[in-house]
Amino acid sequence: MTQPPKPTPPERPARHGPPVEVAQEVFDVQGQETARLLARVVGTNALESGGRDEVPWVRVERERLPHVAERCRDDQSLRMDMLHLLLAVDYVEHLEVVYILLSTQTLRKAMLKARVPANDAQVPTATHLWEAAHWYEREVHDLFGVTFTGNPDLSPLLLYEGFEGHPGLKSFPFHDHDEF
Amino acid sequence: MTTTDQRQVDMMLNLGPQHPATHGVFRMLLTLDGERIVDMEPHIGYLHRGSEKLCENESYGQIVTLFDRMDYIANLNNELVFVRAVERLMGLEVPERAQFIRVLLCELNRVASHLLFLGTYGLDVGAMTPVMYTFRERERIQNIFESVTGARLMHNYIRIGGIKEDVPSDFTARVRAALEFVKRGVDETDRLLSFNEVFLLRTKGVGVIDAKTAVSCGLTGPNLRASGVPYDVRKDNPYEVYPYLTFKVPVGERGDCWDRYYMRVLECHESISMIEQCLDLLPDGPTMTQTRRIARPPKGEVYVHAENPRGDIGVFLVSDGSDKPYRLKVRPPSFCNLVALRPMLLNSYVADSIAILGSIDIVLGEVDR
Amino acid sequence: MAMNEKPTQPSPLFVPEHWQRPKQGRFFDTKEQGAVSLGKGNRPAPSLIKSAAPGVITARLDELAALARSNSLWTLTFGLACCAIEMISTHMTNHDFDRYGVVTWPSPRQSDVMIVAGTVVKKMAEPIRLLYEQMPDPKWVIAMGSCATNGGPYWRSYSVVMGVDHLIPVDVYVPGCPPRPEALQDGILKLQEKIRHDARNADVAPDALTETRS
Amino acid sequence: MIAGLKGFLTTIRWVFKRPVTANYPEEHLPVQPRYMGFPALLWDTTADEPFCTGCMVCVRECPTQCMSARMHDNPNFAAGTSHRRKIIEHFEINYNRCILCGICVDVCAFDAIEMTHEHELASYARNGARADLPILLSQGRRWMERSGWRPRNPEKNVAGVALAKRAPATAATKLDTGSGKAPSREDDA
Amino acid sequence: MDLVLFYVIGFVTLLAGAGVVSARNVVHAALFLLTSMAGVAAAFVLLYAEFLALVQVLIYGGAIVIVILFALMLTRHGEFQVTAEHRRWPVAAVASIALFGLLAASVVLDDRARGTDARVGVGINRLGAELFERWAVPFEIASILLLVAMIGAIVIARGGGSDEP
Amino acid sequence: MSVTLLDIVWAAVGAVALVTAVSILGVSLVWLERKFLGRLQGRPGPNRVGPFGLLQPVADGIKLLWKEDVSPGPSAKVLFYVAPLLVFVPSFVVWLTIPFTRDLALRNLDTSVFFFVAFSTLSIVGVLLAGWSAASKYSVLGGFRAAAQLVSYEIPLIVIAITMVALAGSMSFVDIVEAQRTVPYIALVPLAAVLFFIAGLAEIGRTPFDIYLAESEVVGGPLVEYSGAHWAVFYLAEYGNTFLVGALTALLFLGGWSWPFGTLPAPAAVALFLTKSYFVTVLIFWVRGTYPRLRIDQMMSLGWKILIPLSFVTLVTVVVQRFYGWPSWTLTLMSLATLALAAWLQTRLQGAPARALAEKYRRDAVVVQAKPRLHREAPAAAKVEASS
Amino acid sequence: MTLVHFQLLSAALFALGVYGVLARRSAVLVLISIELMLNAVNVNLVAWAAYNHFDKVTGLVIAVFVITVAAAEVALAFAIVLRLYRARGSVNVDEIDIMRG
Repeated sequence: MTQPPKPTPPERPARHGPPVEVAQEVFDVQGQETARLLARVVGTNALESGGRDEVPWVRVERERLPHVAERCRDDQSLRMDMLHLLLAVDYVEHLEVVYILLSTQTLRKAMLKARVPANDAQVPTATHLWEAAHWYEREVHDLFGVTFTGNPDLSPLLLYEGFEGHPGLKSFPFHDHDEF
Repeated sequence: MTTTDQRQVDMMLNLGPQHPATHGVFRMLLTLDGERIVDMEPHIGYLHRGSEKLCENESYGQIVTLFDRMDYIANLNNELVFVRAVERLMGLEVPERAQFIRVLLCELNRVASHLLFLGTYGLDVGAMTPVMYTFRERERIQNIFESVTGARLMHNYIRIGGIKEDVPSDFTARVRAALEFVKRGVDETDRLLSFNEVFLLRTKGVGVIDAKTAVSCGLTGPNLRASGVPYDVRKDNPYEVYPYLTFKVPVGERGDCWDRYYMRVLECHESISMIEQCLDLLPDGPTMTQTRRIARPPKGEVYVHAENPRGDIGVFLVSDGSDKPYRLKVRPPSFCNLVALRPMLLNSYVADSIAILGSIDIVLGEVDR
Repeated sequence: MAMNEKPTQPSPLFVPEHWQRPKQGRFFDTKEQGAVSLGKGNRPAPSLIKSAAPGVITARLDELAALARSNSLWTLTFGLACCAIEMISTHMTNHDFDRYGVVTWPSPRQSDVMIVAGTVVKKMAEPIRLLYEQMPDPKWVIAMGSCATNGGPYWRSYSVVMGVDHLIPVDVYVPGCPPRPEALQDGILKLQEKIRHDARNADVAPDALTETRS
Repeated sequence: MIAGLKGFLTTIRWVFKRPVTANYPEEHLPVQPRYMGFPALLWDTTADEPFCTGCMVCVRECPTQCMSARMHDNPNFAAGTSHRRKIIEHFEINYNRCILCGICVDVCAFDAIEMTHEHELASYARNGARADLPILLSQGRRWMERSGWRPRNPEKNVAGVALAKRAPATAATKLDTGSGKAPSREDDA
Repeated sequence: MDLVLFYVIGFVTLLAGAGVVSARNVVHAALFLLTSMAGVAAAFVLLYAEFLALVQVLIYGGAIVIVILFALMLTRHGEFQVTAEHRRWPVAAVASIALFGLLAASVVLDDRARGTDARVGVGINRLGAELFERWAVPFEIASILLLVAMIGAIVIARGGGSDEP
Repeated sequence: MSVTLLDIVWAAVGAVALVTAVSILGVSLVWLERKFLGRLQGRPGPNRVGPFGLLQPVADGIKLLWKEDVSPGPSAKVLFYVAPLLVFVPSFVVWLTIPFTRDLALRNLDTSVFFFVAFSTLSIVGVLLAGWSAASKYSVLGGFRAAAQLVSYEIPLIVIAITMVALAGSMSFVDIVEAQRTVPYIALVPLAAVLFFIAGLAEIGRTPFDIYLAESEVVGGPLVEYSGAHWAVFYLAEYGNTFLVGALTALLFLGGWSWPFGTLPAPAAVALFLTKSYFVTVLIFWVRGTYPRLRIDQMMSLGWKILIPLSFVTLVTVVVQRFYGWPSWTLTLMSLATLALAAWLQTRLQGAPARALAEKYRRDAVVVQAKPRLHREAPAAAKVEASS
Repeated sequence: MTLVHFQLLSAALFALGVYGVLARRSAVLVLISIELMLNAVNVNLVAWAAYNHFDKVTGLVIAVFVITVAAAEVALAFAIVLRLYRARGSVNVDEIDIMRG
């Protein structure tokens, strides 16, 4: 129960914690069905796929990302009419751009992922598909420096003009000053 | 000489970041033609606190406090969605009593949030009394929160694997007593505002958004339902103990400000009924699973979403197996709702901009995070 | 409530001497202490009345003015984040700020007090300073909550100002996250006390001397 | 128009009711028993020393890092009146930073820290609400007195009980002297 | 005393009038006009025409000046704030001084104007009766004129899109 | 009859007395409003400054006088400082002819109603200039709104005043009040009273017509840049005007200082008159505590499409009734009928559809039926292995 | 104080109006100056009426008509000015030369 006092870990504590478990990826019934449909829609564009619970994911080439998303939107069995979330994850050597799509009609969810090399962070825009994409893309551009080619206005959304760096990145220096 | 609607007399009007009606620090740049809005440019980020980045540097237990402060009107709902994400990643099964208490408190929080909306929306359209009444009833809900969680706003109550501690013994009686008052408060607002002729003038047919645009903008929650899309996470993807509750999901059809307002009035009633059901069903038992004190979810990623008072909140969590998340991304409902502001706003009056913004019910803490 | 009633019996529990330190500088119960160390605060701008009347009268008048000012603190309608909700609560029925004469005005020109309720981020810093400058003298600032005081839970964030006193002078700090409405009311009472105190001791303060001489 | 008249009736009704407002400095709206005000350190009356051993777990777990602590060897342990080897020497909480989350209470294994009801601590200086050890202890003492606080884990943490488990005879006498001691002066009321 | 009042009033009126024609800021000019009108209204009071004075205040103060201000403000102040040079002001000055001289001479030389200082006021009843009996037709015409003017003003001001007037 | 120096001195004294009296009345209204609004909202209102918070407006006033007076940089300074005067002076000049009792008035003009009409329009110039000169977008917007609003609502106000003049057959307030000795005009022409009250609300910019001052839209409108003493002048003028509307309504419709049971001694008469005026102002505050705010275009259309036609209808009915010498209850009947018609139309066209819609939403909500709760059943559905 | 005083006042006001009409460039100012001239006429009319040289009422009635006309004129004129401004972006009378074709 008592934690022996130990110094605050200076770096990511993963390596001196217990051995890292890896979560099992299991689908529920809906997820399996969605995965099947998604696989059919994405077709040969899929590089890799997986998922858990009700949300399957598919990794595609970044250039194909909007295209695949459009097919998901227009497909009659999926009808992913809402861009639920657009985000980026920084795995230091590459970034990953994730679309989470949702259908308000078939109530299915799916993720589309694309790897983006950190030194050439460019993805085609999806603003022509969903209006919501515009702000998401601006935000990701703010925080991760991913350029969405074709987005009409990538000016800073959350950050102010003149902010240097992309704070979402792991490489961004973390503010670490102590008041005491 | 009512020459207020002139052509070609454009003017830029800067609303905010400090403006009494922007619900915090939202800023919009309106291009006016007389009193008519011809263009609008929203500016956010005046409350960008970097929560998501902070989350990567705090342990899972501490992150709950950050989620409290994200949507600072619906704190418990926020806590719940994050905690559920972690629990799902860890594969934890939460005791039923804890689930019921969670849902009960979340619904109470939904009522509190909607009460705040009803009041401040009245304030936005110029009625100064409803806000006083709704806050009075809201205070009762906050008292209950305080007696359960120990805090009025920032509860830090829902923990990974359960809840912090069981509810006090007089909880059921207190909630029932408070609900009576809350019902009265909602009815009072209903009487005072809903069908007031001036209020109808101000909100009917204002800020209309059709279902297609709404979905494309990512509008969720009561705002989307007001446009006629019956999408509700509690119904479509039920979590916790929502499958065991009977409730109605009110759906509008016009998608104007009044519909959005009235959806919330109706949802208040629904939430109250859900709370009563929860009280009836509340089982005995433990409120916490036996877990390690420091949560270390296995490596993997998970997306969990839930119905917040403001819409569909989602948490995308990437864990690398340590006690801190590798990446945490929130789908903030207010952020997406705000995208829909522009289509609603164009070609309306300046005064409408306030009514429309109010009807979307944004919380800047969540928009900017 | 339990917080405010004084125990009639001396407590059976006590802290022995060696756990205690000298009583000065305690921050609880400032009224008991007599000498309150108040911050420097804002000096009122030279007003019309002040320039017309000699110093002795203005000293008395200043106290009158301070009395009036402290009872008519109009706040700027201005909420930043979470604390704003509790600030609104304080204005609402159950706590009713209006009892102290505290009402909100939307325009900085008509307000005396700025309650910084919430996290100040760097993007907001400039507007806040502008607002503060737009307020006419004399003006006061209350930093409400830990975010406004020193960054609070966001103290490590890249975008948060570590306390609003990096931007504008703050008179009263109200701790809490968010402070209960009672705590904010306490803050207002402390501010009133400070205003009166400043006026009473106007001749003590160094800059007040030069002002009356001129 | 009918709706408007209804509204008039709704508002006028309240004129004839008593306001729900509390007149703050004189009255205080009820604070619930579980309310989490600012944390304070508790006092083990059986050993005349704080519960806190300065293990730093709260300091590390605090999201805002508003605390600092230092421990030293406990003289009472040497004297045999306490089971705590180490005891807190210096403890400071910056209440201005505290976000009242209660994590410190959760993580504390010694029942040493508790959220009191104290919350009206407005001050004139940025660090005006810094509480050092004496203040925290007197706060905690006041809290124990008012709330009738009971330790959650007395066998482990209360010196009297813990010692009694080890050597029942000596601890019993200690208990008596500890609780029977008269206060030296009234303060912190 | 009356005479003193008259001089005060006259002085104010004329000063304000001079302000009207010489003000650089057009909004100032409108304000001067308001002052001048108030002076004229006061002169009406001196002439025992209270009703007319009130009409003067109502129409000029309440309507005309507001319309002027409204128009000024709507037509973008940047354009208006400073209307710099007075066009051919020497000519205008000479012309107006000559006109004033002519009028003054004719007035002063006119015997009829010099006699008594007894003024007679007209009661409002009398005025009303006169207006609605003897002057009924012109009155109606005036009201029609007003109506037409109002409609015309609305039509002109609203106008179509970009067509030239 | 010639003006003497003494006259001027007396006029000055009278003016000072009047300004003082009206200021005190206005300041009392500040307290009354805050207190009454507080009670409407279930809170006590100011209660810590003096007994019952009575000294609250005094404290506010002293504070405002001592406050720094900011003039914004780019504004036209002269206009900026003239504007408060232009608002303040007309609102007090109007009081010249308001009789407190039969004999207690600064000037009992024969044309006092017309005097009020003439001078009440002047303050628009001040508001417009205030909005203009501050050179803030909000204030410009507010100034335009104010001018449009005040100009349009002048018309129904004047028409109703003319109606009352026609009813009483005199333009003097004293005569109008004397004519209501037995039956106050509100009983004869309730519609006119309602219209006058509404138009009066708009004239003084009170909820639901506080569009040009709207806090949540134009943050105080024309006054946004004013501070300190200048702002206090506006504030005072606003409350003076509020009381003016109360007093005028009392004079025109509630019988002023008269009551049906004979003549009152002068102090009692003044008290009665003030009571009636306060009653009307409390009504104004009550409206403020109940109603939301209209939008500018809706307010204009309310003014032009409803109030002005209705006020002309009232005028015509009154004139017809007077001309043909019908008994006065016919007037009441006509007036009430018009009022009822308007109310019915409003409910029919606006309230009823909204209620029907609300009922529909309530009825047609999607029902989610509860699953029976099995013991120890996991909420999540059965799981299968991911097939990737 | 005789009629002469008022007539002189009227004459002076009129002359000022004439100066304004001749000298100012802005159409608005020209209109304002015309208002001045109309007022001068009114003063004259009322004065004549008061000093009993006309039929007592006629002067007043005509003054009322003058004010009416002035109001109508202002409304129309400013409508035109607004139109002009929107069409040409200027209200200087010198620049309004569209009639020249």
